[in-house]
Amino acid sequence: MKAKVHVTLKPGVLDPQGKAVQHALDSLGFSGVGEVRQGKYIEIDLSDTDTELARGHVENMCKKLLANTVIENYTIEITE
Amino acid sequence: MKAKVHVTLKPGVLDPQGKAVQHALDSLGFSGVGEVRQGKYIEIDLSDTDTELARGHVENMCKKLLANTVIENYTIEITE
Amino acid sequence: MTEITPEVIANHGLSEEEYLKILKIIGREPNITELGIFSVMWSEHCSYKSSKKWLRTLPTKAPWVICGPGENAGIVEIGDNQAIVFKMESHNHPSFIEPYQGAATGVGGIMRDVFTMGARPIANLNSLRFGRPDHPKTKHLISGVVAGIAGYGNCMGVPTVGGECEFHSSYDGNNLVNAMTVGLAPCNNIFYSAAAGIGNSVVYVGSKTGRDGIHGATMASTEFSEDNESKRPTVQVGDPFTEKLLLEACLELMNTDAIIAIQDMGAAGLTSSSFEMASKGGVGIEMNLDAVPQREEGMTAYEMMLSESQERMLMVLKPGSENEAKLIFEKWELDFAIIGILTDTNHMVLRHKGEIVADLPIDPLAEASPEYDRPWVETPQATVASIVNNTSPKEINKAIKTLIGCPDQSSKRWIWEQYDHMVMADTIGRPGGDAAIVRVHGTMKAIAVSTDCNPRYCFADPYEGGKQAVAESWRNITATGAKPLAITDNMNFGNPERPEIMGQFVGCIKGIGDACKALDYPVVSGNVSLYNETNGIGILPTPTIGGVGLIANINNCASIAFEKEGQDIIIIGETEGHMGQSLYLREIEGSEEGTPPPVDLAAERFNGNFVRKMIERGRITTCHDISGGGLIVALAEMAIASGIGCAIEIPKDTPTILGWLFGEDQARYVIASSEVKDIIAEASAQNIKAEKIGQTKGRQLTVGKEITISLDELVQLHQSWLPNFMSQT
Amino acid sequence: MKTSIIVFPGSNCDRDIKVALTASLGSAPDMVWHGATELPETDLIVIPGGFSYGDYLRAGALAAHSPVMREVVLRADAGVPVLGICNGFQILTEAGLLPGVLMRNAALKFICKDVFLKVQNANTVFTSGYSEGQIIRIPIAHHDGNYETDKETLKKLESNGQIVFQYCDEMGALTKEANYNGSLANIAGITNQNHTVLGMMPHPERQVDLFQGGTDGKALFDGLLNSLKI
Ligand SMILES: Nc1ncnc2c1ncn2[C@@H]1O[C@H](COP(=O)(O)OP(=O)(O)O)[C@@H](O)[C@H]1O
Ligand SMILES: [Mg+2]
Repeated sequence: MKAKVHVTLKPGVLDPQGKAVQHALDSLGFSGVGEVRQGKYIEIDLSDTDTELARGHVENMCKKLLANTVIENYTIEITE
Repeated sequence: MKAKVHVTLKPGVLDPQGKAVQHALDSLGFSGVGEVRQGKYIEIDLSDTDTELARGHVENMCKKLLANTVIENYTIEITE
Repeated sequence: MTEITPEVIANHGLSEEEYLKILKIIGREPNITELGIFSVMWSEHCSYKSSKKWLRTLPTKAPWVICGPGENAGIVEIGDNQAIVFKMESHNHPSFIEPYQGAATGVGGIMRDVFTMGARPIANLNSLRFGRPDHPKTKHLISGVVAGIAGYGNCMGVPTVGGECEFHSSYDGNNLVNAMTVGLAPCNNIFYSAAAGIGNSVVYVGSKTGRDGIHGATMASTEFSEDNESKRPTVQVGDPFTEKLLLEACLELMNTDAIIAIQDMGAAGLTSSSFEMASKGGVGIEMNLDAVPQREEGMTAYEMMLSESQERMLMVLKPGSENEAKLIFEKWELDFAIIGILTDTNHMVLRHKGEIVADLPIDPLAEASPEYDRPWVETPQATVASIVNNTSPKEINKAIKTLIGCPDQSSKRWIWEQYDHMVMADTIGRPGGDAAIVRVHGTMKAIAVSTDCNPRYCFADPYEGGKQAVAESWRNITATGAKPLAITDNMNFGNPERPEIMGQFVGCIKGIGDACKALDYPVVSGNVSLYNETNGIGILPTPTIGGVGLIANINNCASIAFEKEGQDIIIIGETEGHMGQSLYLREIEGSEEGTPPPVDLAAERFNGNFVRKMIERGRITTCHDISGGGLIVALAEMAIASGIGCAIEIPKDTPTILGWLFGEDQARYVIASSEVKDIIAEASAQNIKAEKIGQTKGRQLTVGKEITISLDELVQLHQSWLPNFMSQT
Repeated sequence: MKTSIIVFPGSNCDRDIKVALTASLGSAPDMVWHGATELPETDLIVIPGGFSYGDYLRAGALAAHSPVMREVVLRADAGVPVLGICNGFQILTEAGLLPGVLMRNAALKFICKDVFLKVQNANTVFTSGYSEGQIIRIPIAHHDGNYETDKETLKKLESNGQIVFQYCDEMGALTKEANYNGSLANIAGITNQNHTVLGMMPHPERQVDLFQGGTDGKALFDGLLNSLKI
């Protein structure tokens, strides 16, 4: 199975990278660009065969390592 | 509208970060973890009102700035 | 198996003639793996086929040289059983295609060249050339290249202490990224690449092999065209973290006596490393490709042999030491695999999946690679530059400001502040001076390092330009008080199949050679990058010189900053006012005309030795060589570096005011001292021209009565161009 | 006095800090490999700068989960002083020994340069070599030094004297221009509540002899020796 994990900054947490991208898009002449937020997208190959079990494992990975839960949220999607 | 952009390394391109994360998950005792690939996930607020127009704009942003098309692929999703 | 058609042969960059030579060597048709091996081994990049004949003419010896060209890097001795190992290498084409990764892997590659010889890298430098600032690609290239160099070097924990960064339209389609690494090794523990000991294991360590940059080596040897830009080959991605582990693991293993030979896998990866080790050692190798650590599934023998995956090494180990080595690499979490053994067949035999996939004789392939005596024509003599004699104080004032803030002369602080230039805590002369100074850890010794070249000089007169590049390097090293020891050269040129380009190459080599001989400053390593051309437009000839010198005692060295107010300023050397090819001409009159300043090597030597003695004896601590922009730019830089101004007078008998201020005559230094009389007397006793021209004082740069520029304004002009340029859109 | 330096794969200021500590303390520290499950007896733990695990994922995140860090946390809880410099600071926040996070520099670029710091609390084991309000000059060299935390935590840091170093200009003013990485409240270094754990982005170990251009960093190590004299 495969886990697709999105790690994003919590609302309200300053995002220097997103801000810089927004600024750069602006200077490149893209108009109408509002807020930009940049997060991480992580794909993990898993040997699990049960979706719920897999989700539990990945949940743990996020808490322990993949996200810094002080400032980041995460979402998990499990696919075949 | 909002654009959700995923930027990922092309298949076959070395992903040092993914490799390190895979290794770390392993050392943390998560078993059955296969390949890990790390990409970027970018959310952009847009003032566009037409989905296809918005997609076109974001397509351009990806080519010009958000993705390094020599080594990266991108996908775009436009939502309300 | 792929059939070997004329098209396949051509796609591998092999000429018909070369293919016939292959047939003769192996007495049959090669298979595709073998053809791939020939193509990378005989590419310009690996075989130096156009340049070999000329490189051989360079002086490479001196009593302090331990190892000259031919190994991974050159080595000079610095006493106390210590040696400096250094080399410069280009990553021009890859950085144009993908600036960040191209530059990063360039830095990674050159560091491997140095630590593969047993040296810990202690300094990095980078010589950069970009197209004209207003070319649409320039900004993107600068930001990617600088970030890539920073990303790799910073992570490795090796300080990046110097370099150059200049602009010219001839680099619009071919930027130059020349990376240099300087390392420190014990003289009695240096490692070479010659394999020895029939039956010994051939060991692969480092990262796994993927399909990275297959054909990178042949790519680096072909001209770009619009079409080529879209046919991008897979770009290698650097992993500096793995390289840091590789460095520590190799150095740890080098402290045991397990290694017989070691060679990094650079361009043409496993192919060139294995052939080189075998050829130098006069042995054969039998390799089992199934044992090669692989990152991807289904890799063919062809792909494994041609892959340019980074952060890998090949070693020959003493029998019985395999386990000890394995433990070290496992501790550092790196792959370790025995992939072959040395044989007495003088053949490279490759097995894959139970079959022999290549069987090639080593020597004919490695040593009998093609060598060309390419036709060349002498570069025609440049005409003498015409110059508008604009000597009103107002115009001069404006010119000084323009020069100090122009792209080439402006401060490159924006670049070096992205480089960790202080890690290892031995950087005692930071970027911004003539040469950077790096202390030899735990001693009172230091090395001075610098990269130099003036491509406009080389274009106008390759011979004088080649001489000048070496002389300027020697001067920059000397100005810190160091004794210049040796150089590495990175020859960046256009298409050598054009006789006028080949003529530039030949001229520069001759100039470099003569200067090295006259200055006792041999070439110990180097690199050639040809075909830097887009749509038939070649770059200016750019033979970058990386120089290394030794400071015996860091209590006696000099910087370009004025020390205090009230000191006398002295100019050493003859000022004739040579304006041809000067920065003034280019920036003020928009002309790149004339002949470059001729270099009198004897004067260089006398004047430099005099200045160095003064520094060594502690008589002066402020010294700057005079180069681009002439005397006045040198003075402005000294003032900017110190926050102390100066006032100078133009000598009454000066034939040309512009020439005196802006001329780029060679063999000159500015020094500041409180013992002006003694110094001038000593100089004249040796027939060296030394003239007092003014004093350090105040917070202005003042020339005579009518020209005054505040230091604040100079600083502002000098510092602002690059950051402003990079933040503009 | 016994000190330990923790070495992770990718640490690269471990030698520099060893040299600085040895010069001030007169004895060489123990170098402890990240895989160690036990720490030697020690009066001070130092986590050096560098790029542990290449700074991959988040700077300091992978190192914070190394086996040795469990031991470091235990010792810190027992009151053993822990000093984290640069990457060490990042690791301490990721390991939860210090509050907040170090994000990408506001300008997104690596910055290496001398900066001025105002010593805001000279009353800790780490800063006794300085006086309160003193302005010192030492270099920074990092990509992720942009300190960020929530309002409440910031208040606590402020009221409890946990903000030890702040970026300032030559005259000591806490200006925006002097705050090169964009840190909240110009924060360059903070301690835990008990002032026994210090994380700082600047590198004191790079300013310990005059040839390096200054000795403002040496005062930190000399001060440590004084306050920890055992
Ligand atoms: N790309 C770069 N990286 C690091 N330092 C640089 C770079 N470009 C220029 N510098 C530094 O800026 C200073 C001035 O460079 P340059 O004008 O080439 O010096 P010089 O004329 O003495 O050869 C030198 O100290 C040099 O090391
Ligand atoms: Mg110079």
